[in-house]
Amino acid sequence: MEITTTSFKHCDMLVLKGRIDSSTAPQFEQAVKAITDQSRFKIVMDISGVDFMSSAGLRVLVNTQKTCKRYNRGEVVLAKIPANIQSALELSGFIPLFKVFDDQIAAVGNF
Amino acid sequence: MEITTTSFKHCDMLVLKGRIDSSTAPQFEQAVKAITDQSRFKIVMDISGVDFMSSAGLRVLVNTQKTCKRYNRGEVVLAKIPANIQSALELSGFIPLFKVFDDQIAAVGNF
Amino acid sequence: MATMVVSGRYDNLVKIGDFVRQAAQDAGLDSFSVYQVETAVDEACTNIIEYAYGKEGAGDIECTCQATPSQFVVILRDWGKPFNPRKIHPPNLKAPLKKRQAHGLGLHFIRQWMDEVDFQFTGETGNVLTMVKRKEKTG
Amino acid sequence: MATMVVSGRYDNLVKIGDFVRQAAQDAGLDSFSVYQVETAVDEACTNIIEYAYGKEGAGDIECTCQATPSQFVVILRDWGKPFNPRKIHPPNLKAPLKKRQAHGLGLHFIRQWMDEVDFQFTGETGNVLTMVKRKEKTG
Ligand SMILES: Nc1ncnc2c1ncn2[C@@H]1O[C@H](COP(=O)(O)OP(=O)(O)O)[C@@H](O)[C@H]1O
Ligand SMILES: Nc1ncnc2c1ncn2[C@@H]1O[C@H](COP(=O)(O)OP(=O)(O)O)[C@@H](O)[C@H]1O
Repeated sequence: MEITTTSFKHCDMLVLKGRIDSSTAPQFEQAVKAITDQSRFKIVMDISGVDFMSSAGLRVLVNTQKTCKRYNRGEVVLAKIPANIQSALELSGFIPLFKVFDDQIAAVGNF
Repeated sequence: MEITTTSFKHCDMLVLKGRIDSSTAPQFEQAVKAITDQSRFKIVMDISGVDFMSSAGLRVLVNTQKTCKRYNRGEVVLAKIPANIQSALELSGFIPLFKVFDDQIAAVGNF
Repeated sequence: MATMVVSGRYDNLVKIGDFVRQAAQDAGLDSFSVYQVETAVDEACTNIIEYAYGKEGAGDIECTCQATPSQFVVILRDWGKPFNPRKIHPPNLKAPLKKRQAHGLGLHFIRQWMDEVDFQFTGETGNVLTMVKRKEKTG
Repeated sequence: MATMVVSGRYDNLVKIGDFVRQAAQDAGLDSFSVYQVETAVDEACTNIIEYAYGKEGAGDIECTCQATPSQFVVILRDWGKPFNPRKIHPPNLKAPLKKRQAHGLGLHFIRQWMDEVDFQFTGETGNVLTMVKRKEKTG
């Protein structure tokens, strides 16, 4: 998988591409940690380029959301969810846990 | 010309398209006023779709910048400047007056 | 019928995924069904590495795909510890964020996205997980 | 040579712009030169409406384009008030934002972007602005 991180004034954005499974999820977790370690907890994840996400990836999503929402200090929002991953999020009951935006700019502009 | 306005948490964005001359500049001015009338002074102008801008359009740009920067309450930033209009901005000495971003998201994320 | 054997390591998941996706596509499954099968296989293999073998590189995973006109079957075999899947309860999908378990989704995906799921644990032949995806009736 | 006459209204600027752009393109100017000429003509016509006629719909603007192998010439004619362009000084392009004049860029564009600019004010034939853009030497 490929991860690009961009830092904005009020939030950080991760653009994720490729396959997130048990082998690559640690890389995803690292990229998130690099942001939260700076005490930045407003994160946009653009997952439009993710073609596969197993529960290992979903775990990172929900754990990051827990970290970010703690003390009301931030939030993870998702941008551009592919259909298959939308189904996985639904089956996991994760839809209510994340705000979803149609594009990066709406997601970034929400912070 | 066509103008689309999008409102974000910390800023508003105008996406301008077409020809800005003495005939259409008032429309541009109106769109800006609709934002500043709400006491919102952080404005992104995406001018990538503008194919012609006369001094009438440049006038709106600089007047809006004056309004927005007053009392340090905000700023106009530009996104995606076409080459011809870049030359017009240079000839007008306007380049130092505006921050410029390569894309909408960097401009919105800067506020 | 096609079979692939890989060492139980997470970086082999992509190989098994490619293998199963290709077989499922060739069998004529629609693209979402293919995604569901790939997910179920990925989850099951992850569990084999994590729980049956307890670590990476401790044993092999054998993956066999079989297509019939009406269904697509994947059989996964390992030679690790057996377990009792009946004891594993579905995750609570309604819990508030703070109480939400990050674990426990893998078996849920397998059970929900495959039409039949059968675990067999017999000492000699290893542990066998058979998963069936029925084809959509077209017409 | 091509000539167009329009009533001096701002919503006719796009017509004159299209006309001049086409002529300049046909004359073989490079695309940035075409843009410069279109800008100069737009600024000049705006000034004719605003200052020479003092309002919209008060008189006509005649626009003539002429191409030679070495240059492109635009001649604008109006029948409004004459003025003395020598009295108009270039804008201060270095002033800080607060002191920056929003006006005074039009003539600046005309003078900087055209290679020759000539104003003639004679009662009978109206006011004539001749602007020349030289072609790039290719080779
Ligand atoms: N192949 C296996 N061997 C042993 N235990 C397993 C196996 N697969 C699943 N389990 C048990 O089932 C539980 C639920 O698995 P799963 O739903 O994949 O979620 P997770 O791996 O996130 O806990 C695991 O915690 C483990 O105790
Ligand atoms: N055709 C014209 N007739 C009369 N006055 C003109 C004409 N063109 C320009 N001027 C004068 O020159 C000044 C500068 O013009 P210009 O550079 O186009 O800027 P602006 O129109 O923004 O003032 C005008 O304010 C006006 O006084």
